[in-house]
Amino acid sequence: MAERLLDIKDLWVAYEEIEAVKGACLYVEKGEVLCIVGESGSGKSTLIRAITGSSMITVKGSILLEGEDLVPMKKRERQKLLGTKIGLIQQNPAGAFNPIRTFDKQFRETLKSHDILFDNEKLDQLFVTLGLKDTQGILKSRPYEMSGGMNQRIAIAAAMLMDPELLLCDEITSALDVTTAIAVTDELLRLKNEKGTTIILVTHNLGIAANIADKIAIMSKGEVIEFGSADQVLYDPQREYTRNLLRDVPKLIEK
Amino acid sequence: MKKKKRAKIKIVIIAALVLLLLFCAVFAGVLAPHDPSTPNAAAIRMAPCAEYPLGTDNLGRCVLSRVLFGGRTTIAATFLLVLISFVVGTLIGIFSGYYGGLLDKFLMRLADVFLAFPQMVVAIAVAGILNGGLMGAMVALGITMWVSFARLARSHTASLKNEAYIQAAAFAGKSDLNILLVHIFPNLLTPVLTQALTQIGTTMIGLSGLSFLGLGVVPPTPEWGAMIAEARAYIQIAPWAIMGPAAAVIVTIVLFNYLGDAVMDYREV
Amino acid sequence: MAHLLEGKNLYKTYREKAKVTQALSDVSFYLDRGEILGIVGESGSGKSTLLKAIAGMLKLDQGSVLYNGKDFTGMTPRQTGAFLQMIFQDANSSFDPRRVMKKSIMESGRGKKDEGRILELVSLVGLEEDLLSRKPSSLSGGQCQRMAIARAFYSDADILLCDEMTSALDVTTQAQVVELLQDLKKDGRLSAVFVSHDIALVSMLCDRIMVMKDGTCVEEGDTLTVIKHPCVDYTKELLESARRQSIQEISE
Amino acid sequence: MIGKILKKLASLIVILIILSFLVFGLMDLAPGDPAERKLSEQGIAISREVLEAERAKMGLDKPFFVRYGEWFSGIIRGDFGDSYKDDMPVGPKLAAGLKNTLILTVSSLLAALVIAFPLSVISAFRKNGIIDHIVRVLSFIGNSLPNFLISILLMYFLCIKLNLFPIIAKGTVEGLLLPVLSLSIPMAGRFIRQMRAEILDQLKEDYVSGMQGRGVKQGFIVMNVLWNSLGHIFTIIALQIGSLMGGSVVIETIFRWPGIGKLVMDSITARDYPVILGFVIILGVIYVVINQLSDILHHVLDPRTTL
Repeated sequence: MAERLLDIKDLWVAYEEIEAVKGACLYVEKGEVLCIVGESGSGKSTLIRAITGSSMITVKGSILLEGEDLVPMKKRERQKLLGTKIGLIQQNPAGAFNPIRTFDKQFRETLKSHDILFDNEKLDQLFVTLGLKDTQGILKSRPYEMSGGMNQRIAIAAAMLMDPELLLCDEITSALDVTTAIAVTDELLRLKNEKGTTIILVTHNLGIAANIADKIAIMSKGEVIEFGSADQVLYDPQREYTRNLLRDVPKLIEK
Repeated sequence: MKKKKRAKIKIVIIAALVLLLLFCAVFAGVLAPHDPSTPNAAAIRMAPCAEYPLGTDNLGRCVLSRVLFGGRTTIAATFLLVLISFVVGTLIGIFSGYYGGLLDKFLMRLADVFLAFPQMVVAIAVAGILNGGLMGAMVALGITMWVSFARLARSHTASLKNEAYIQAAAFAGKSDLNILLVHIFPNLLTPVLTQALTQIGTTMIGLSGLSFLGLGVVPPTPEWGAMIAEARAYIQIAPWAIMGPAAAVIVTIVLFNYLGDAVMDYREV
Repeated sequence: MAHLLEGKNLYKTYREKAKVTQALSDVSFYLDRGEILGIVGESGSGKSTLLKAIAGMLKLDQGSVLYNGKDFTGMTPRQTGAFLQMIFQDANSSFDPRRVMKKSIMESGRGKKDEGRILELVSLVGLEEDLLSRKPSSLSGGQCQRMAIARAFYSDADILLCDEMTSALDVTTQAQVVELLQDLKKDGRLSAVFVSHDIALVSMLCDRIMVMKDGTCVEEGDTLTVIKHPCVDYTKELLESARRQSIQEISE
Repeated sequence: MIGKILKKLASLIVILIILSFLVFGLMDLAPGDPAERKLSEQGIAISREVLEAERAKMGLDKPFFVRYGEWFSGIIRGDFGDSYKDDMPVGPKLAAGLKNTLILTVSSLLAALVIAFPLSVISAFRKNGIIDHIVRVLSFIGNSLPNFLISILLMYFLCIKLNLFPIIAKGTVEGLLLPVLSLSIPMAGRFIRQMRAEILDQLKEDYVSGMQGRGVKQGFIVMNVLWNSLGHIFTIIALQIGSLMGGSVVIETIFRWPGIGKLVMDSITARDYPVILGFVIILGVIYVVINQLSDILHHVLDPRTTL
């Protein structure tokens, strides 16, 4: 049984009185892509927030990252993990960076926060793998000057800056056009294959999950309805909710 | 939901206090123990006692009665001024926000000119030159106050105009006027009314400030600013003559500002 | 016999300070009664601009639009509302937040006050009567979108212009609304222009498709022919992306 | 960029012209005849001929637009005409007054900023902490007190009860403290409320959670948030300068600080309109220039804002 990079056991997450995640159990193995699929309000994004930590939520249960439980961790300890062990990419492509300051300054800030030297050569190589040309040109410009697709790719570069083992992607394709979304998911696949990065992708789009996932978890109203390998969930779903979901996804009529 | 309830209770309490205040101002005639303006040579600068709960001023007049009647002048003038500015400003703002184009540009340039003046500087100059007592002071403050309502109404109307339900009303064949009255105005009321609430405090500061400078209410009419100015000369001998109206100003402004804050918190929660 | 709705060589440019964007250049289309025309394209392709131009929400630089052969170019929504209605992406905000649903629907009757007709339409779109006395905030996105359809039918409009109408809904609700549209089309009560970025959705619902890119119509034709034999690379790319995300029919 | 600034300057000049026209028109609305008042003030017997001569000397007999033209062209050359009271040129008086007013207002502004900026940063970043509650209550009260009231309360408690300071300022540094306090306390209250709200808005932006997601240190995040808020903070300061100017008139009168405010109050009682007009124009110009500067600064900081 491959080693579990992240193991979530009986996780309960609440915003003040509202229970957003109820007893979630799921895990992802090293080098795998786990897609968490659910409608808005299903608690999928709250799960990501529980992993990265936030003052707005109260968390019960355990989240083991290579055996180390994140839930009881203090803010300072967890801050060290973010960026180095866990990379985060958010839905708003222009949300990763301060829109009016240059990428160069902000990349340096991220590295300085973890006492890592700014290595132009390594960054250039990372940009190339993500299909970003003219690294220096990008570094000198500001996020508000860039398109959604470009910003999202640079956000992925920022998340991969310190080679995290786990990459958390929270609805990173829903603000993009269909063709750009597929291109961005292809880049995630390349990261998985070339760097062995483990990826958790949260999305409402079952099609994106079908295209990239090794494991799929279906969430609804805070509960993990179904969790298994992609083939098992897509072709032999156990639960009524999953079957309805598969039936309702628009299908290209070709005959 | 708990926050929403707590915010609502806060509003109810403060609103009650404000009503109490308005009650005292409106029924000043009944509540005041003495006539506010007849001097009483026998009781000049008397310390607070049973007969004169807040003592007497330089001319032996009962400070409490003058504070109550003064309240009526200040609050009435403030409400009237805020109401007029609110109506004028909001109407102009709505029309210029809805129709846009030349009208909008002209009005907003006009607003820029009026806003180019610091409000108090204009008020002092206008009140000074017009020398029209309370009316002059109200005109002076009113000149620049309508602009803040106009700008708020304009920005809200401009954003409301693009809402889907306004387009839907157009598709239903509704006239501009109908859309303005039925759809835009009701949805615009709450933000603009909240602004009016916060404006009351600032207006009171402005009015009492002008009266203090002798540019608003002229003695002997009772008004807090003027009373404080009058009593300033003999502050060492009869401090109560100042502390009475001063407390009234602070309490009133704090209450109205707090009501404004409470309404804003309620809307944000 | 003239088409129910037709557009001839439509042009529209946006001038924003220095930037001039060519939103529509030489776009033509037609729609016949009882038919749904699908317009698919990515953001910035001009599909929404085309819809707004037809509805009279923005002025065309050039070209003409005809209803039953009669030219209605330059009409404002107040006039076009007599024969066509727009269904918006954000369903909840297409109803006045302060008014109950019944009043909003009644408003689109142009003076007609027919309580019975409203009840009939509400059940036609599969909703309960008591929703009529509620405000939009207490209805779901799907329910609001069905009410929007009821409102459009109450105004006796011939044509529905749907602007990404199901994109904001979750998958299950979207499927139910699409099913409703398919039923209405079967009864011959619906002629619509359906704009969407999801080519799979358009393939399920529309008789004919127009593929738009950068303000021009790059390909147009019957849905099945365009999907099976796309001639333009861009259409192929769209179809390839859709296939990459498709879910095969699972055996029941 | 230069083009934009020139456009800004053009609109500035247009505003000032309209401004001066309105203010000059105001003078005509004023009741009473300035010539008559001046003569009676100087104790000269008023007969028809003397009055006519005086009106001609003061140029009051010319049509309105001509007088406005002369007055406006004078202002551009820095000549604000002659005082109705003593025929002396108004310019130098206003200039002297302005110098003292600037000392008072600039020091009050700095005092207010020194109090308000750190407190609003702390209370924004430590939202709902103890400091935040205290700061919110204090700034609320500060914001609700007219400055003439604060000055009297300060004077009563500090001068009379504890007699730490002289009551009459007389332009000395020691005398400056009370007036500055009276002006800066309400202004600090308003600054704190608005700056705190602005910083809290910035904290809600996506980039803050984006940076936290990369483990960026709190110090960098604070710096980024402040950098983005700076643009709006300049606007907040520029707008507050308007009420600062108004307040300085009141405070100068109370503490007899020889500024332009006190000068204008004396000239109001003496119906000396050229001084009043000069006062409004000078402060109007300063205020408009400051606001245009803050817009340009805001654009430089955040190029997305339209100039």
